[in-house]
Amino acid sequence: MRIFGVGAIKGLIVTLKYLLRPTFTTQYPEEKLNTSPRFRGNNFVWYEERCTGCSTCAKACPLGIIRIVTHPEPHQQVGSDYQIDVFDIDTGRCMFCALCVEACPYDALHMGGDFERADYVREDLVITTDQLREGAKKPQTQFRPQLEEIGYQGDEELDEHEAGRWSL
Amino acid sequence: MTLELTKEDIVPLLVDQFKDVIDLDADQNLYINAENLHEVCLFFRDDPQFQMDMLRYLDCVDYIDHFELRYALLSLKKNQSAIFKVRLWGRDSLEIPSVVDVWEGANLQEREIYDLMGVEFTNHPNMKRVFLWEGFPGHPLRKDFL
Amino acid sequence: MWAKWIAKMQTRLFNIAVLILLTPVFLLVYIIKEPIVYYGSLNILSGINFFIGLFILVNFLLVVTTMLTFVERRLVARMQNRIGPNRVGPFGILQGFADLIKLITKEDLVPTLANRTVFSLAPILIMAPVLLMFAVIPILPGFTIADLDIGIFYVVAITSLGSLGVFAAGWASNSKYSLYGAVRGVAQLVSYEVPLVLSICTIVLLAGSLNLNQITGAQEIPFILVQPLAFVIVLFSVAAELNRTPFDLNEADSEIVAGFHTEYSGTKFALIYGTEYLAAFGWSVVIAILFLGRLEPGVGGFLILMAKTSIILFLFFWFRGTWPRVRIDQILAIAWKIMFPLATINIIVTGGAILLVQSLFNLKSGTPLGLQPLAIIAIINIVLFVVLLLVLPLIKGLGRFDDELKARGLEIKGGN
Amino acid sequence: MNESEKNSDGTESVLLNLGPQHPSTHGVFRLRTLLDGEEVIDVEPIFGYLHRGSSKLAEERSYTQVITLTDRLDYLAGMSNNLAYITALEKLTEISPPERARYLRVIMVELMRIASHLMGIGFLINDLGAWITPLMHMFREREKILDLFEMVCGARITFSYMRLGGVSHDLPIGFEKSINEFLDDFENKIKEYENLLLGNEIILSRMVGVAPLTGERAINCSVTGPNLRASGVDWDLRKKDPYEIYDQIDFEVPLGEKGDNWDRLVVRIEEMKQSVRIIRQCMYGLPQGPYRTDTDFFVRPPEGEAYGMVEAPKGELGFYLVSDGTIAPYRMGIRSPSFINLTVLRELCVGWKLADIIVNFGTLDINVGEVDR
Repeated sequence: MRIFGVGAIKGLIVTLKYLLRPTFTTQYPEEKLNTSPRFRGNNFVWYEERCTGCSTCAKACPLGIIRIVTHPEPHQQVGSDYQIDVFDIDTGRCMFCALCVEACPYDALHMGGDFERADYVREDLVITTDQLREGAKKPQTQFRPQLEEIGYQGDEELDEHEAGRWSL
Repeated sequence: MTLELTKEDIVPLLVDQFKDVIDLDADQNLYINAENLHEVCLFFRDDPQFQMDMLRYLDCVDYIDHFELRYALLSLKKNQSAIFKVRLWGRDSLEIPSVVDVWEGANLQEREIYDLMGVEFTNHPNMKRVFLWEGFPGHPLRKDFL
Repeated sequence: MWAKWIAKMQTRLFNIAVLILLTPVFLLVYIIKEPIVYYGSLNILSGINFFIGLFILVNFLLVVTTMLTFVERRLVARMQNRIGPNRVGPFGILQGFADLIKLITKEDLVPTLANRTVFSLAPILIMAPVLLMFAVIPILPGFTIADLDIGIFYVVAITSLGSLGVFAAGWASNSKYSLYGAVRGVAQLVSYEVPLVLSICTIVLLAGSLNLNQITGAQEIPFILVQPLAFVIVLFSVAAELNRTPFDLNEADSEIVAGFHTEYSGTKFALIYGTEYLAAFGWSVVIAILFLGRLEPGVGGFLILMAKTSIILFLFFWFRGTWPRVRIDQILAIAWKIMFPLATINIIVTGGAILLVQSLFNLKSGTPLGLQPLAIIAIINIVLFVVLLLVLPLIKGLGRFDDELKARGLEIKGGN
Repeated sequence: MNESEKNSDGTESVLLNLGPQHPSTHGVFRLRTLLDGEEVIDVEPIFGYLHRGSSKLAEERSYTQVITLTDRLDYLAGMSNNLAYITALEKLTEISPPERARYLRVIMVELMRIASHLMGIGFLINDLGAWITPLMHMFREREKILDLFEMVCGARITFSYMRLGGVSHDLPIGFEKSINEFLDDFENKIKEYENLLLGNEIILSRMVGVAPLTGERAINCSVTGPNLRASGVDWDLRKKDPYEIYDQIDFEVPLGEKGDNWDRLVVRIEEMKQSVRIIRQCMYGLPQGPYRTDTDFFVRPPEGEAYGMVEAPKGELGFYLVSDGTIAPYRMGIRSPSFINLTVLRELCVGWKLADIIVNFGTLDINVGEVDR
């Protein structure tokens, strides 16, 4: 037989149990959760040495936020790279779908694992070419299974030879 | 698996009752004249061979010179589905009878099509815009809306 | 012109008005209760010291209120796997004060179409009765501001005035949400006053007095053991009166946003919000005094009282952390169809039991009951409590969910 | 509806706007209610505040890029939206994914179903007035599911995981251990939820017998998903029209009886249990092999049309794609279950109390992102 109020008391016991247990949440600025190696952060890692300026990433982008300006060298050889003048990514409009990373045939563009890029002005969210050149080269393994195979965890600096499927 | 009734399955059953409603010219899909839509829908719902008790999905496509409404029907009892289409020629003052009294599930879907495509459903109980506000210029899903 | 100026100044001078209006309230207590009874060795409450005492009391209460908001948030947060506020001060204990400062420095908004006078007075009307309630609450044996002979009656009477403020707030806001909250609040309060008073009556029967000091003195056995049913009824009636879960209908946030205080902001909101916790504290002290045994003298006694109070407060916080809210028709049904009959049964049984022990032990009516008579009444009442718990689900209508679910082949899950 | 209309006893009705900014409308959603005291006379849902024109946007994007738009329809169930779109696209292009990809898809979609139902129940109980305790308990489990998703595809809400002819990523190393840990833990957690919620007299009194919906009405109003099954109609696309590998999996379809709020709650809890079962079977039978076929990024399907649908957490989610042979769809129609389920909202609410509107709305489990599209 069911006693009136037992169901409600069962609920009380559940909450009492949790009162005595450690919490699940963490204190964000002090403690950060570990992100997975595939985590799509809101920055990008770009290896200028690997990039040919083919603009495949810009074509793949659903929003068209990647801006690439290139020019050929004065005496351009067939098959050699373009010179890249501008490579901007407007992360203010980016939705971090990683289609550009998937599309890149030369493994030059990677997702980064940073998630603390909040800013006061929308224009500051644009990652400029210089920022891409000088930024930390910690690519995530999103669409880069070759990095996972070597056990890379997304937290080390990789140079342009290690980051790609083949060395230059 | 849900049995998808093709045109070949449906037409012989329909022709007996509705000789002139079916637009037999089109090759791939079953087209129905807009004037007889209501009776055909009732037939689909009540006929023991169809028993289409649910209007699964109602959509509209803008083909510049005509609009095409696609009625996807579903019979939960017999686990079969059927599709028929209605063509509306022209771009202005498009009207088609509502099927809300046959399947009430059409209520919001017809309002959506009215809102975004500009096809007006007559006899609909509440023919108002659903997403956009009254007085919004144009119908966004039309191909000429930029 | 003149009225317009008043209306304009009202909001600006609101903080001063609170102080000015609250002072006569305490003066009133001082005048009504003349002479004030001074007890024992702690004869500090005389003349100007009376006001110093009041100052200490009111400030103590305000600090308690601010702390309670923090304590509730921390406790409920832990029930929800969260940490809760922990940034302001050590462990976040200053969170309440930070909130208070934030609220006081905020703009004091009054809706354009609100009735400004009533709108501004309502928070005071809500707060004043709760502060007045503390006048009769004994902290130590015989240590009260006003040792009224009708103490518990005074508590019940004065706290129900709070609903006037709730209704004033809801009506003056000129908001539909507020009006709904206000109407709900009044309906709820009127319903729950009845079982509350009936249950307290049993305590009065046992103690033979309305005086809170004498009620505590009569507790040879804590009255929670003598009157378990009355304790449960009082606990839930008080929850309804305090608008706490599961009866927080007049500020049901998921239905009517914030109920009667939807339109309040700044200091006025701080008053209303603080009153909620102040009233919870006050009623918890009253319940602790009524049910949880005697008062002990000295600082230790005060701490014991606070510990008892904390237990009751924790119950309220715990309910809030666990249970959802009932519907308006259900809350009234619970009051009139369950609690009122139960309270009536309880008072009849207790009255009978008292007559029985009086004839058994040859006690004159009016003399305090001793330990043994109380024990006998306790046994009778505990048996009654258990029997009622078992019988209640059999009553048609109360156990209807079980029947309905069984008919559908669904058992209520959640065993083990 | 008219505010000044007099009721039978001569009193006037109250017109109350619940929303667009309201604590329990789960987004920007407005319920225009006409009340006689606490009793509901009329309810009219007004929405569109979150209308983003996904269909129109899709007409200017390539088929692969549209996947990112589908994430944002029902933002609590991105994987299901991905799968529904990909199902339609695969019907259109007649590309079929490898076996491993099918298993991966089912695992992800069922995890997503658990996450979505957790949110649905959590917010429902929150609307009932339980401060936020059940909600936080459900958020905790959902967080673990999102961690799993982050392991697999790098995102927590907007996955873009499915691809034409497969999925974008294979499982990472250590995923199997993590998911097994989660599933073992989650079964205990469901028991805990039942302890916390299902026995509680207050929840029972608020939900049992409130706002019943008969099976015939539900079908006629095109209600799908758990709401339809709560009304006792045995209709689940996973059983009746199996897609992916559901025909090889052993699971049950929980059914309600009366279609009241209680049934809608219980059906969701039972579905979570079945999802756990499905995931376990998929993880056990997960074949080795490729996880995606090689397809063009800018795929050009043949001219034609296709309607692909899946049983999403909220109901039958379908995508209707019309192709004109170019890289972008000519028309993308979305059959969103939340939107169509709203048809019955008025019927459920009228005659009940103001507090019940919120609960009925909660049990319908509407996602405004999907309603407005």
